[in-house]
Amino acid sequence: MKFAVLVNEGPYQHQASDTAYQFVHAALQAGHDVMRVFFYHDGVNNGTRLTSPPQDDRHIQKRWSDLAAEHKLDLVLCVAACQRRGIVDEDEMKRNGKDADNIAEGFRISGLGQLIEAGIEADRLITFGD
Amino acid sequence: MKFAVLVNEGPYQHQASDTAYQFVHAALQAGHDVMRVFFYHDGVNNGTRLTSPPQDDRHIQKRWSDLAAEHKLDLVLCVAACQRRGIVDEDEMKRNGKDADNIAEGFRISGLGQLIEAGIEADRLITFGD
Amino acid sequence: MSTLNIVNKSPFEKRTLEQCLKRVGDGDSVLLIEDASICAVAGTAYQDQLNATAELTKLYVLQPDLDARGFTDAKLLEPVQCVDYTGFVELVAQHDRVHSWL
Amino acid sequence: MSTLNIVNKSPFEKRTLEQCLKRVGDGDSVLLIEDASICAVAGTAYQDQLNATAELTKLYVLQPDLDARGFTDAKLLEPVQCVDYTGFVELVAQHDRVHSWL
Amino acid sequence: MEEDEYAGGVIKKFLYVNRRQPHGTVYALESLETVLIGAAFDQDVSMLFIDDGVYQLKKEQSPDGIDMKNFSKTYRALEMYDVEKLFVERESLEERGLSAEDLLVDVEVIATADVKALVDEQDVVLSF
Amino acid sequence: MEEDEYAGGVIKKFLYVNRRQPHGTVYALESLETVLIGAAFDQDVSMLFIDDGVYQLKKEQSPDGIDMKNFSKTYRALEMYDVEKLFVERESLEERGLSAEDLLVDVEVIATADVKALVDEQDVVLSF
Repeated sequence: MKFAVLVNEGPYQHQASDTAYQFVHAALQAGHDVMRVFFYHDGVNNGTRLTSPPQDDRHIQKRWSDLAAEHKLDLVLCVAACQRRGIVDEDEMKRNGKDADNIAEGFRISGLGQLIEAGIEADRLITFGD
Repeated sequence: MKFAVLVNEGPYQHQASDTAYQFVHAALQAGHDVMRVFFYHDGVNNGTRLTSPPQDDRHIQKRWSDLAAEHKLDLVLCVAACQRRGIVDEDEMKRNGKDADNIAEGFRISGLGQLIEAGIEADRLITFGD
Repeated sequence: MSTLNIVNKSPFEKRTLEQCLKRVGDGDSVLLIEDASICAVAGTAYQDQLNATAELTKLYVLQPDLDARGFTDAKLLEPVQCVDYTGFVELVAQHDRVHSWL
Repeated sequence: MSTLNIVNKSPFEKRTLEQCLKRVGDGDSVLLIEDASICAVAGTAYQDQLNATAELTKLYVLQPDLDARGFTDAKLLEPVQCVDYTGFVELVAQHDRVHSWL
Repeated sequence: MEEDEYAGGVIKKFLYVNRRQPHGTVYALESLETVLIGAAFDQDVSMLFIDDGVYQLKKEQSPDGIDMKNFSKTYRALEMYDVEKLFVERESLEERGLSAEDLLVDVEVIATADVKALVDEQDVVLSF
Repeated sequence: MEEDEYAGGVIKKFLYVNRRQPHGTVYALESLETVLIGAAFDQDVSMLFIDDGVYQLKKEQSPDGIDMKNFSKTYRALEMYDVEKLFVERESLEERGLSAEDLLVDVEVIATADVKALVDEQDVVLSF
């Protein structure tokens, strides 16, 4: 079955991103297709490479990036939410006149259309949030 | 009177940072001293200079930075919370082997001791959060 | 030794207001801000609970939050007093401590 | 045409559970995850409400969230079934749609 | 005839469930942005306002004092995007001392008992 | 004699109010970090656990399955930091079907009616 996942909260503050990760991991293990994980609202904060969580804690961003690399997952950060929260790739850096980018490996920034498209193309859309 | 303020949520997602800003602004207008604004939990996300909110919306980070410049406000981001969420100054960049920093003008990163100290030294500590 | 209690969530969404109210008493104040501001309006399901609270406790609401939500001209509960941000600052100064119910 | 309803907040903190339960019915399922998992435990103030719901609606709880909160060996409400993340995925596949009550 | 800008040609039923106040969190605004973007895909869209979500449609919002945008006018523009199915739950209005006259758009008022039937028709439920 | 590592010499009464479950949000963990750091300032610290905050002290937490740290053991270490005044509200335990035996540390159980008096003694109330 083809799943799409929506993540509405950032890492650590709420359990939403953790549960979403465990769900996606289990879905892939069970042989399902996860066609996209869309990060909206504070969810875009999962996609910064600048976090350094404590050694004895899970590394939420790295866990997503690793899963994406292993399973060719499409991790999409909503561009409007990124602009409000300071998640920037090279294009956004240039477009908004910023002096640094912070996007993590395996994530890409795109529009809300990607969420609607996921809703249309996937058999099930599952939302994780606060 | 001497106030200290604690902000526990990031910009835009919750109203907490907005209300805290309006409170601090009004306190300064009324002639009070605001000895520190401490940003904890997702509150540290107020301190990134990489946001580009829509033109017709308030610029929450810039508003804090401008207020700090005008009133010599001490805006402190909790270091442990910054590490979990990817808010980085030059020192933290070097210490954690990161390739970019994103801290905004007028903010500094320091330890939780600064919050306790604020609680001791201020006449009133007011918390804004979710 | 009075406490300014701040509630910022709608009682329809979170239980914060009722959790606050059962632990405050004589001399305390409760300030409704952000999403909690709407329960200062007359006619909601929380009106009796707030009117009862007001027998011991002072009730305030942050006017700019009421305005934002479309209740500038609404009838408010009789015991509730409106404050702006300057009034909020004064309330903090007048009480011995602030307890934000998050 | 069944719906998997997901609730992730404690009914002691937010009203999400009661808001969900009054709008579900025959053939629907409710999955308790994260901070909502604790109300699957017998003896809480929500036990009667959940037992009544179970007459029409299937109830599930995410076991890893119960474990995290110290309820691995606790007595659960009789109608509640435990699932792990794999079981969660199966529930999503078995229902026609998912409604997350945020 | 409706346009079909989405190449796939599939038309699904999308329900947006709105349960939060405006302004206190960003969800109402960002949910509305999703609906507007989604309109280009010509899906079968409904919006449901229950619980505190009914406050999103309250007339006379004036967020100047909290320095926020008054996006409530955008609900009036939804018609132009062919988003015409707005449902509001009667019991949610009543608990809050509100009625349909307090709302800035025409809506269909439904009962709590009707919500399940509406949800049961949907392919996708998005809740912010 | 207590040490006084804080140069100012002022001793204030700090109350940490804990009202949330562990794990579902980071507040419980980050509140605990504040208490531990704060211990170096030799203030007069009390911790109050009410509402869902009582779950923070539940025995037998095992968050391996959600890949989180089991920080609940740290509550047992608070004594070493001279944080010894832990208050738990009886009614909060009862609503949840819990009793003091379910908790991993010794606490003083107080009634709802006593909470106001405890708060009234404080200089600073920190609530996460």
